[in-house]
Amino acid sequence: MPKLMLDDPDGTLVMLSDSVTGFAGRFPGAKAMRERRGRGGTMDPLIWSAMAEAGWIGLLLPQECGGAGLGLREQTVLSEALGRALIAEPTGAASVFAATLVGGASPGAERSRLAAGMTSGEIIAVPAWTSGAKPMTARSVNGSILLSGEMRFVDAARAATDFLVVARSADGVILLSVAADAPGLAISERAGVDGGALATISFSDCAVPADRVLSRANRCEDLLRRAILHTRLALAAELTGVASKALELTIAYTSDRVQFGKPIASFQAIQHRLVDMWIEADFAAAAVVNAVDALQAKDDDAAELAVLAAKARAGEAAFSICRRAVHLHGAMGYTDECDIGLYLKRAINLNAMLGQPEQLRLEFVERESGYGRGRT
Amino acid sequence: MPKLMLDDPDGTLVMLSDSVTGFAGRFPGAKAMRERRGRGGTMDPLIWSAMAEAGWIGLLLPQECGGAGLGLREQTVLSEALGRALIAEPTGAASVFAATLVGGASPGAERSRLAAGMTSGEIIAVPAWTSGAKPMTARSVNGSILLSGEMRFVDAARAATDFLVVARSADGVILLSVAADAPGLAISERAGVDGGALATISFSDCAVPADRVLSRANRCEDLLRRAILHTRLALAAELTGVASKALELTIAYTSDRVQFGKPIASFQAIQHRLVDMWIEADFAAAAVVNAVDALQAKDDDAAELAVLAAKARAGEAAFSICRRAVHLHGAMGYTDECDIGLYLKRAINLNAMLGQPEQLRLEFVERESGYGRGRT
Amino acid sequence: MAPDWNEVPDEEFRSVFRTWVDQNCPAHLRYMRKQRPLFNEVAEWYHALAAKGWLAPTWPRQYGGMGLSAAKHMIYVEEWGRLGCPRIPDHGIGLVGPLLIQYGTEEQKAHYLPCILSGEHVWCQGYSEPNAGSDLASLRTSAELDGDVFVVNGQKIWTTLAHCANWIFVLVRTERDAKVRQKGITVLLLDLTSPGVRVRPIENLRGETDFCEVFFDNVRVPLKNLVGKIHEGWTVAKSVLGHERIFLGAPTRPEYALERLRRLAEARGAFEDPAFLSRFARLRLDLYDLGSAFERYAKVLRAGGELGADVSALKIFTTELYQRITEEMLTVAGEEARFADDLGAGDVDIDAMNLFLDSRAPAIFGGSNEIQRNILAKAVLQLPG
Amino acid sequence: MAPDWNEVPDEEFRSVFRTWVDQNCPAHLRYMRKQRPLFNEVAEWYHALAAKGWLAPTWPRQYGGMGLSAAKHMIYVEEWGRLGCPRIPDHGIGLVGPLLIQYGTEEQKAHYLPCILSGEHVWCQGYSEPNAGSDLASLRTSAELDGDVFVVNGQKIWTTLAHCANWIFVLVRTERDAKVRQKGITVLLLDLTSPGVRVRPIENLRGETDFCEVFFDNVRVPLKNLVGKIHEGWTVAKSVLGHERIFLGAPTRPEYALERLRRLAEARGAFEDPAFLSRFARLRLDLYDLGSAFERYAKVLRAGGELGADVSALKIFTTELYQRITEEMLTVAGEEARFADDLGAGDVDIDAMNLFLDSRAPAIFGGSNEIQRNILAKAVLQLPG
Repeated sequence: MPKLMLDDPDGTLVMLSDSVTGFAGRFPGAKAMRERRGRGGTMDPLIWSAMAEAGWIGLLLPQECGGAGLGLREQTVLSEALGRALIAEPTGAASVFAATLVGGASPGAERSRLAAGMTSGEIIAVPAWTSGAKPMTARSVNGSILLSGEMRFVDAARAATDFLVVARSADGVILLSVAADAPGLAISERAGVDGGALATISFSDCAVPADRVLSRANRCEDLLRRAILHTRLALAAELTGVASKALELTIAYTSDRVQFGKPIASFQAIQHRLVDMWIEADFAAAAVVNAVDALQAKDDDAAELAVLAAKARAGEAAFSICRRAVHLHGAMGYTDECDIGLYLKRAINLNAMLGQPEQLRLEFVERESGYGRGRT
Repeated sequence: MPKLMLDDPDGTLVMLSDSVTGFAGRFPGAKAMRERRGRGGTMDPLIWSAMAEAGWIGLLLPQECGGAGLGLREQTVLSEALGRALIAEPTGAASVFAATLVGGASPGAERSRLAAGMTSGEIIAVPAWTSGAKPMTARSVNGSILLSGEMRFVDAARAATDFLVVARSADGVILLSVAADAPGLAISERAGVDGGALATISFSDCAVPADRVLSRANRCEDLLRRAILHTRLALAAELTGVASKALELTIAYTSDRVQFGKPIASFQAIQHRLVDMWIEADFAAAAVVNAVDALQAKDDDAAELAVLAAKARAGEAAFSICRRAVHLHGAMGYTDECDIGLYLKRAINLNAMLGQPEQLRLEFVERESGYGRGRT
Repeated sequence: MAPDWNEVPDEEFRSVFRTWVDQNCPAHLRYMRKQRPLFNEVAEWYHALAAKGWLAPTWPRQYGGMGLSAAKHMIYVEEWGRLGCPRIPDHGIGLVGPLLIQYGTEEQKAHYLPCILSGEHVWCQGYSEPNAGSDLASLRTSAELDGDVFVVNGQKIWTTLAHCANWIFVLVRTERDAKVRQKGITVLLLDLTSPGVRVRPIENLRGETDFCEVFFDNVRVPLKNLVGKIHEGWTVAKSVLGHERIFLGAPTRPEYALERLRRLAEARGAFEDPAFLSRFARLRLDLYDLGSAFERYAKVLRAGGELGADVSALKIFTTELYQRITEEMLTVAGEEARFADDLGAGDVDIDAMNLFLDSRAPAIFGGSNEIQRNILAKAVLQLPG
Repeated sequence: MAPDWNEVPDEEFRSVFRTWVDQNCPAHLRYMRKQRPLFNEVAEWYHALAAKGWLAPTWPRQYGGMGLSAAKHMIYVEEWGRLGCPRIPDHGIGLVGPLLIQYGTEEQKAHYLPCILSGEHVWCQGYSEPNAGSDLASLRTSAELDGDVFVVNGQKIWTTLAHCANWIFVLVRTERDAKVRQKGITVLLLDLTSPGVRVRPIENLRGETDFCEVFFDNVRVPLKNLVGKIHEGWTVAKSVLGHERIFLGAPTRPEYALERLRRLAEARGAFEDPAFLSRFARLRLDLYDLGSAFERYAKVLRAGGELGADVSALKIFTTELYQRITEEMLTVAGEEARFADDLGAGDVDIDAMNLFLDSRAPAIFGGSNEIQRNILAKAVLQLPG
């Protein structure tokens, strides 16, 4: 089956991937997804702290602030394995995105507090950076910062201990952390397709101590850009895992399921469809590896393109493979009891996060050749 | 196989369709296409006059000017049959388009001359109405009309005796006929994909007697609109014929061709592809019938929509069925000796004439709901 | 007896029917989100139709039906859909009724038909089994004759709305070693309140329970509940579907979904994007042409003809179009495609995810699209082997 | 003997190779419209390569080749493509050479290899027959041993460039009733100037003649022209393709076609249309990702590994992408898609129709994409049946 073919001279990557398999034995992904849905979308704190214990949260935090000092290769392999195992925790937002923001923040007490808490699992820091109807503004009053505005698409808001908030201040864009129980902060949640919940957070003169600022002005935008880059890569890897595993389950099911005296996977029309699904998954894996290579080659422009391509390819592959996987599971596939539907729902969520394929492709050609530039 | 399901109470339509089959026995379509290509694209006058003799040219001319008094139902059945038989003559341009223009022209000597000549086959009247680089203008000088400008995509220009030219004059748009050997008229041809030729015609102070004017001002634009409507319908029918016959040939070939001890049409992946091709051809036929019905219901808006849909559907179906047909003929399909490639080339030509599917679909939704209106 | 509607001109019938339905179908039941409401949820509409004598469009008039021709029935279904009336649990009306009318004894007809019209009996259909999906003839639920009682053992699955039914019309195997697998199958009418019956609802991808598993553990069914002849139920089971097959391919679902897509796209300003417009135009034309194709088959019925196997083309096209439209809704939704619940679009809510998930089903049920393609390959294209 | 290029760092080799090729490949042969030029049309480039010792990249150095590793060979092919060099009739270099080097006698090697390098022998490959396309083992061209001479009768088809070749490397059946169809097949080297040989060129959809039929009527072939063992040619025939299989899936053709599409679209202002841009972006990303996938297989070769059956994925993807790109060209062409000849686009001519028609071929030849999918289903996905 399609695999991420990354160089792994000392076997670290295989170990990492195997550790996820072991973890999934204790915390089966599909079961956890159904239970989370039953709780109205709230994360299971036990699972997250076990993930922290395994060293998976904040993997990208630099060693200097207590991180594992591991890089994007490791995160990619981890995310792919989590996708395969359907461990549908908010790894993209609360680990990859958050760690990139915190890791790139100005050194200081707040950064250290967050980094230490994230790796230990005591702090769940969730980025809130997509503006809603009311744009986020920050103004300084009496040494505090008053936040007002609205942020959308915030993952795991109920479990968060801190939000990493991007706001516009008189001095430009700032990044700061806000305690989840800060007064003037209201969370309103809606059900996510994969059983999680997505919140809109309203800030209304929410007061934050000034020492909570993590980064200021121009650095902020660059930090955000990098966080998006890393998260898109991680999502692409996770989607690749979802796609490969959905395909595997489908091959197993159709090889097992007998109709008209033969396994349905022995019918040529089904075989060719499975082959097409496999090619898509294979290409997704290759695109992810290409993105990892490009990021390591330190050519920013090339890396941006490669990540856009990987997220677009993996998202499209996962969504389309999972759709066909559900269909090939026949009536079983249409039931909630069968895990394959959960893969589809997970794929939809991750695919729609940080840009659907069409949007990413347009961004790619604009960035590469300027086509479409200046359109609204 | 997909058929046009039109009411045929007195059997006229079947007779018409059968007469084409008989004709194709005397003038096999594929042979004629290859010969025409060998002649650099020039029509075979024998074939055209035999078609006129059969009563097929100018079918849409009203009885009052010597036409058969037959209608769009008959033209549709005829065009479908010509498509099936690959009788790749310029029926759309030199019969349907021309007859609608001439039939709708102001009664008079010139209209009668053209109508009589078209039905007898002595006159080949070819519309020239798509402006090239230089727009067509007409000005009156000494009782003559002087034409200047350039017209593109003119079918069968070498064989034409008269061109039906649309030009802008001081009094608005006029339609007039121009003798093909008029001084000041130059024909430059390029090879067409299906072995025909397409001309650009340059007029440079080309003098035409004033009595050659067929229609003036507002009536002209309406006439042109109707000619396009009728021709699109006829092309849709012809494309449906091309598609159905290409599918039939492919079913025959794959049922006959043995690989790995079985006819390749017995492999399920091939079967399902043939079924998808059949569905497309079936839908094309239904769309054409719907357009005929709509035109007969005399609701102009509904008829325009139905014809747009029919040409888009039939063009897409023919192009895509013929592509797959070539592929399913294997290496044979890639040779010029095998007729299937001629169907593909014919489909490309007819599909690209008077609007490709994408353009027609956009026109449909704009006309139906106003979407996209005002875009360039 | 009811009037002979077939004597009434089409447009008059359409108008009479539409007016009455529009006045009598309760507003809160129109355009329901649920594709398959339970009996209780739509009971008032069911009883209203029954009282008017319009519950059973295709049954002969002497049994309390409307006796509609195929052409008139098309109008009935079209207006029903146009007015957004809910689907009612219709296995009694659509399957068991016609079955008994064709194969039932006089006693069976006299007993069961009125109970269907009154809503006393709510029927479900026990065909599929865990290992007999598209391959129906391989079913294993058995019935052994013990005196004048069949003893039924086994399991059915994908039994639509069994959890709100009290009777099941069930295919059982009465001969284990029949040489032809289609032989030795029998049709029984089985009271779901009998001892030994257990019904387990199955939740679907949308979180609803359209269908169930039904288990039979030594369930005793009187011999008089046999329909047709013993061992020859295959013919009975297969014969039930007549011209109704055309409705599997009706454009209803994609039509509804495209309208929702249009509303969503308008609210999101997507029509300003020519790339979306181009994709929308393709879907719109697919729907339009599906209408033309549907009309071609409807014409055959109106002319009194029979439908051939080619009608499968409609089923394939309509179900796959439905899927493509709902997939486009998720694209238009952008990041909002991450939500499970409905999306606001001006003054309406668009159930994009609900429709997307619902669109997975029709391509599977009623004979998967692969089976339909197999049928077309053999029966229409007459391909070898 | 030639230098051992494998000792040279990749980038240095790339640079040396590129510089020399750029200086020595005649300008009028670059970016030829013809995919398969005849020997005469490219003879000067063939001889220049031979003189430099760079004609046979993969042959061992002792036979006059460059002895390139798979990794170095990839560079050779990449630069060749990047500089727009024409394809040369390469059956001698790519097939017959490696075959003789592996299975030939010393005498055969000494005689034939130099004749390939000098261009004296131009080879073609006689595999396919009218009833043995993808199903090669069912071939029927026969050879009967008459003393020390084989007498060959039968017919080959799709023999690329046979009309400009003077030798053919041919698969024949030497045992008629072999139980396993792959048995009883033999490989012969056959002089096309022998009496009884007739070559008939076949015109293709583009009006060119890439391939021919070759007829054998009692053609006498000396026993010494046998390659490997008699009756065991199947192994020989199958073994020839090594890592070169990766080039069937190289992005070269779609890359070229996309560049042409870009030029055409720019000249026509199509990039102003977001609907086109959306379709273009998909094609661009498909090509980009094909590059990533190609690299994944190239890495295996560079690391000294062997390619598995999974490399078929590249062949499928690249050939179908090539088709989709050229179809888009016809859409952009609008009404100009009716022309057979090239389309003006600023200062260049775009051969849209030529490319569209050419793109029909690769999905058929070299094992049709259906066969490739069958292979993947069995060998990679290990599906049953």
